Amino acid sequence: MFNKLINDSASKSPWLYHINSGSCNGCDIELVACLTPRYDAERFGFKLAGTPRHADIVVVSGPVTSQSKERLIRTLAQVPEPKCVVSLGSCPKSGNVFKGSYSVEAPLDDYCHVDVSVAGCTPKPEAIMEGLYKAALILKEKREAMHK
Amino acid sequence: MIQHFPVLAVMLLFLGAFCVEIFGSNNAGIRNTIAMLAATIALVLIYALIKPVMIDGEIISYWMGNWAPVSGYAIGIGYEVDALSLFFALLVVTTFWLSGVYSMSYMAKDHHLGHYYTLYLMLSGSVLGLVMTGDIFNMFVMIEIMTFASVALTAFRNENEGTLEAGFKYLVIGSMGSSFTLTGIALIYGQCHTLNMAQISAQLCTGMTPTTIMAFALIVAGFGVKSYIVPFHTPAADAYMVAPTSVSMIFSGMVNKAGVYGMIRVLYIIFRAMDKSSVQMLVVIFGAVTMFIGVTMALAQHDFKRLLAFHSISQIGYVITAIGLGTALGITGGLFHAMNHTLFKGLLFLTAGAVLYATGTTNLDKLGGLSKKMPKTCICFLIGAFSISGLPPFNGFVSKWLVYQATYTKAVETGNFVYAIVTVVALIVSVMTLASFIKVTQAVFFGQLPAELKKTQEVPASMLVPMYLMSALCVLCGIFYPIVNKYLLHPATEATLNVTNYIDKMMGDGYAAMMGAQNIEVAPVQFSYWNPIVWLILFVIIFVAAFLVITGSKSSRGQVLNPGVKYDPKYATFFSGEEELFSQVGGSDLFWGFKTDWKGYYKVLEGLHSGIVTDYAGWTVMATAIITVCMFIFMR
Amino acid sequence: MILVNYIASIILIVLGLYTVCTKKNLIKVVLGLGIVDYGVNMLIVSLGFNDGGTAPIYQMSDLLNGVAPSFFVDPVPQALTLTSIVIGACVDAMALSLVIMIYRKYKSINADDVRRLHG
Amino acid sequence: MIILRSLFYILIFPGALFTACFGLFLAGVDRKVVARMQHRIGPPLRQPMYDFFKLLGKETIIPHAANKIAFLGAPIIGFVSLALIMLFIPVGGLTAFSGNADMIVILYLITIPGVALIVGGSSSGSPYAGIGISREMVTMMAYELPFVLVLLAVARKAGGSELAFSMEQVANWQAANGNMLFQWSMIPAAIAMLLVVPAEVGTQPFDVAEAETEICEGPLIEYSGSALGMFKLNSAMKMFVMSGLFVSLFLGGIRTGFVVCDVIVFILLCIVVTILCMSTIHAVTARLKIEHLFKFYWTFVAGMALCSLILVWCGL
Amino acid sequence: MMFPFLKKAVTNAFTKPSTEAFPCPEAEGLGKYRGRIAFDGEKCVDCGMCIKVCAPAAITLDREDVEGGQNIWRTFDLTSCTFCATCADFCDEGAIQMTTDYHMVGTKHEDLLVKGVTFKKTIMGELECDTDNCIYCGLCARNCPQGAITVDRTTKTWQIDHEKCVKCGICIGKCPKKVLKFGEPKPEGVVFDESKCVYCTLCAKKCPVGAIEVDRPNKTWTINRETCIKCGACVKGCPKQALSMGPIEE
Repeated sequence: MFNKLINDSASKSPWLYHINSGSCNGCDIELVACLTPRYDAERFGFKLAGTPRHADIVVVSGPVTSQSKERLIRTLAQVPEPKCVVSLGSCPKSGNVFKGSYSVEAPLDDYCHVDVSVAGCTPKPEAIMEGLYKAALILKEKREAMHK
Repeated sequence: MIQHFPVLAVMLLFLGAFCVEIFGSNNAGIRNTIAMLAATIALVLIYALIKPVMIDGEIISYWMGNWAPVSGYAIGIGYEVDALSLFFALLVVTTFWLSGVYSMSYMAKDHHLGHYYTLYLMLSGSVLGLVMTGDIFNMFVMIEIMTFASVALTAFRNENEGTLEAGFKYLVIGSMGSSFTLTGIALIYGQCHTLNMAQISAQLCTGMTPTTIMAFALIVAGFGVKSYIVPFHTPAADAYMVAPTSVSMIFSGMVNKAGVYGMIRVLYIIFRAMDKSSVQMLVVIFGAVTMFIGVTMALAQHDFKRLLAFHSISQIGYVITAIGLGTALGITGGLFHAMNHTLFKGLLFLTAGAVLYATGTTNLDKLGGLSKKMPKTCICFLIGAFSISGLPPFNGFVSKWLVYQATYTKAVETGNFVYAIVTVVALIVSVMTLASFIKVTQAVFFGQLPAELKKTQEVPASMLVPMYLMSALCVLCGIFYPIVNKYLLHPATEATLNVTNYIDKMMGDGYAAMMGAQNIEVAPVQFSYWNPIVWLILFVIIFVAAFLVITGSKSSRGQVLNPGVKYDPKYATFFSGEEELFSQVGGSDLFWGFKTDWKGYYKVLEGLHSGIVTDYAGWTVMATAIITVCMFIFMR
Repeated sequence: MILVNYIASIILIVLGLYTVCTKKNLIKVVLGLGIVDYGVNMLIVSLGFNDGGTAPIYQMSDLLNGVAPSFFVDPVPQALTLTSIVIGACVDAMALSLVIMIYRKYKSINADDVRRLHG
Repeated sequence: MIILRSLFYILIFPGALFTACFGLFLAGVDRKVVARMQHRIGPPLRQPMYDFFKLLGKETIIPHAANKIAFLGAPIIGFVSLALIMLFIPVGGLTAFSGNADMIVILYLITIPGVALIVGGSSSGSPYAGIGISREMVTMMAYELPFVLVLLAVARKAGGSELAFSMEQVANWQAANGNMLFQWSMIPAAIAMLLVVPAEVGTQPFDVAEAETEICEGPLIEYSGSALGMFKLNSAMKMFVMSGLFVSLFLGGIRTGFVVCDVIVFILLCIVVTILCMSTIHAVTARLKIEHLFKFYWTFVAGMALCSLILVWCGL
Repeated sequence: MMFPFLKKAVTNAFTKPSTEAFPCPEAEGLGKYRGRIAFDGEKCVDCGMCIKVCAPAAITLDREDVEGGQNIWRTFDLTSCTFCATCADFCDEGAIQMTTDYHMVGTKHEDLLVKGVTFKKTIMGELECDTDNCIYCGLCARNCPQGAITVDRTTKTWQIDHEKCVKCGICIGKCPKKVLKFGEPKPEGVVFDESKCVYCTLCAKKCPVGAIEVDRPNKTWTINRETCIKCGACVKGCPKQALSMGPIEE
């Protein structure tokens, strides 16, 4: 009924779900730093959600260790459409310094389509905000595509 | 011709019991037909009485062997069916008919069914007789038969765990109660030289001598034991749990109602003690204590039926509190709650029986996720659970609504703060009832299905039919309350308060005036109740509005895969990414916060329920002593 | 004189209640119940006593020649006692059969052991 | 005509639509004020509306372990009962449906959204939800005692000799002799009610049931899409309903000439109450543990309510 | 006090929030923030040190033979880089710089790659002339931009000034008889000047690959040509300028 409104609001209230697949917590702290008063991601409606069911944007940090790979795939499957995946920092995209180790199955792209990747070994909160904002816009396109 | 119906019904049931014992002990066909025939005819006879008694307001009085009273003295045994008796008779008849239908398939697997149906018909006949008799000793004999039948039925499945023990305790406490009643009756007879209730109440108008006060206290204690108020409630909790479910449904629907009927008859009509505020206070305190202890014990239970048993005790507490108030609104609320309790508690026991029949256990920690396997039972259970916790569209809400109004109006009129406390306790108990039924819902019906219960099927139709009937009644009584009030509750309340009419009908006109009996003047029940029909339209309209909002958004809906297949992770339950494993949260690990805060209270309470027969007997004697002492102080 | 009956029945009732409440042996509990019952029966019977009254039976001769019946003892309590005795007997029978089966199942008739349903 | 008027009442003015929109607005105000108190800009006021419509647009996944009817029916039942409560609360002197003793009806209607959340959560078949509903039920038990005491105190104060439990009587009494809040004997009850409101709505310090960090949103764990949208709408409407109840119970005395002004005054008071009791406490406290919450409500808050009941009972 | 932050919260409510409005102004005070890598192809001498020291192996090479030399594409994969700036430290030519640009957000992988090309001429020997076929026409002398060639038709002499010649290869193109060509590239390497050296072993220490051994007591200096990567670190490090890069014999 209110399709135009629904499509618009898809980009205006993106809820994040953060998966830590073996990260050194550098990126995790930076992500949470975005919600602090200084950077305040909540201005754009970003909110950390507790379960993948409530999530729109899944933020993955860490070099996809073999332990967390299976759980990562299952959790990503449980997120309802339309969804975006944002890789935080260099680890998810390439495994960073841990590349080639026995327990790292790094590039996240093998397991899901990464919409936005934010580079930086601990990217700055502004960069994360920029990445999330871009992901929110992608969400809107996905919602319109899904709606047609 | 209408005169003979009450006795005919009772005699028919006893005759049925006798025939079942002779013809049906080995042939199932004959046995079932006789039992159901007797039950149905009794039902029809009692329902036929509604027109004359309830609508025309006439009281049926019937003298056994036509021994009418000679020169003002009642000689024979008289049956007197006024609106109050008929109200309870209807409850009794409906309950045992439904239990009969239910037990057709529920008891099929048991053996010795010949004895079962004999006892079942004896129990029904005795309670029906108790409710309709006008003679006090006849009432005592009916109580005895009721106690025997219930003890035998409790211990029916004697190979199960704990049945013999429950039966023995029930017998000990029950027969102590009956002995008190018998002593009371003896003292009454010593004073009034008659056994007819109407004549006794007429003679007692002049004043209460010490013997009559002692008799009054003992009879009240005796009926207290029969209606399982707190100090006497322990055998009930055990008996309901171990008895076959169709029997525990009769217990909670009929047997404790008989106790309540006895209390009303004694308090209001025979001794007319309810105009004294101190007696009212005593009864209300007993009711409130029963309410509170019943529900707190229920919260700590691990067994489905034992939880329901403690809830019956707490709901009877509601009824006793409402009746103890002495106001017309209180009696209406109490009677309506008794009726509703029979309906939703019967329904809940039937669902418990269905769960027992399908899975073989009622242990809350071993069950879970049955709503997928037994959807119909789950719906009936939810209706029962919501009506017992008093959620608006159902009948529990209306009667609790009346009870709160009654207690708080009483508190304001008499300015007595205790009634305000009782209102608060009643409301808190209602929330705790809701809590314990949420616990059962999560532990038995929702939550996850354990592996060994994979093969459970829905129960056969003949068990479902009574459930549907009762849930329909639950909903209808809630919504069409004004009709129920006009035809059932109003006449019953009038009958309770209008003692002179009761005496005149029985002993011939003018008798009451001659003896100087007068009624308790009570303000008529005045309240307006929001029109349920509007309520219904409200509900439907908004339901449609909400539905539009949901479907309007054209959201695609994930399907539910059949549970057999390896689940696509998208539809698997979220276990923080783990593979789905069985971890049922239910039964004893709910309400953790509440239990830790009340640890001290629960340690004491569970200590008191020690399970030793002599302790229970001790309490019975102690409580009777308390009642007697209070009566002597109050009735002076 | 009648007072003695009442006192005796009260004593019997209290004695019975005492045994039920304190004795741990289930058979003694059943006996206690019996004693309470006998106490009550005695009370009922002694209630109907009229001093100097005879058995409530009409002589055929009195009826024929219209002699006024002699002073009767009140018959109603006697009827009540009959029923009460029968009931007392049934209670004892059932209680003892239950105790026997409890012994067979629990292997003991001490009240402290027969307490699986508690809490 | 009556049907049309009651239809208007049900669907538009104090009923579903008004409560929903104003509830979302109130939730927006709450989030904005909390943000400002944490020294950050905070989301725009219409953020909850965006959340709601976004959730309508998302896919609704029904887990295989869930019982479909209860899973989807629960949010609607919650929505329906919340819409009904508003009909009994006098919005600026105008009550859609009033009858005798409708305070108890309100008391029970307020438990239905809680029960709907619980049934929804337990029907989703997740263990997190199991823990969530256990906490939700304990919270309900916790705030019920003070809530009942406050209602009884107000009813007694407004009732005078003959007692009617109705909101209309409270409204008339307040119209006659000033706000209930300004009676000194009712101040402890007002404070108790102010503490009950956040517990019932489930805002920060008392949202033990939906703790997104510990048990991942408790009962709402398996919900997504439009069903979750309905639940979020329910919690927003609960905010409006509870603050509306507080205003009508304690601040009903301010009465101007016409209805429109009364409604606006009512709305402003609701906003003030929300900011006062929900946002400030949310901004300065952390989440409680469940047994602390229960102990807090049954000792401190219930004590306050009880002492005002006793004061009223002695006729003060 | 029950709510310690109450006063602070209420005062916050009325003061201006401390959030920077998005698109926030460039974060200032970044100072030594290690953001996006800036790679200057020209400065790079393709010594390969950066690749060797890069922990996450974020730097990749691909060589592309181009006429007259080799194009070396060096790509820095920002999504694999830890921004530790070790490569920048090791790059003596300063070809790799870490800027303070933190806007490293990309939807496609290409957005986050930093590429740079260094053209490397093939090192050719000196210009030689095949005197017996040369007809001494003087075309090469006239076209040489640096004027390094002098031709005398009369005395049939052809000289070249090696310092001036930049090996641009123009004269080869002009010569009608195609007699001019570059000679064999003389291998370049570190030239050791016996006189200046004081055997302080500094060069040995500086050499990243450890190609130089210096024996102080018996004053010997040896270099291992294979391992030497001609990075010039020893030349720079030698206090006495005893070492220089230049053609070496062998």
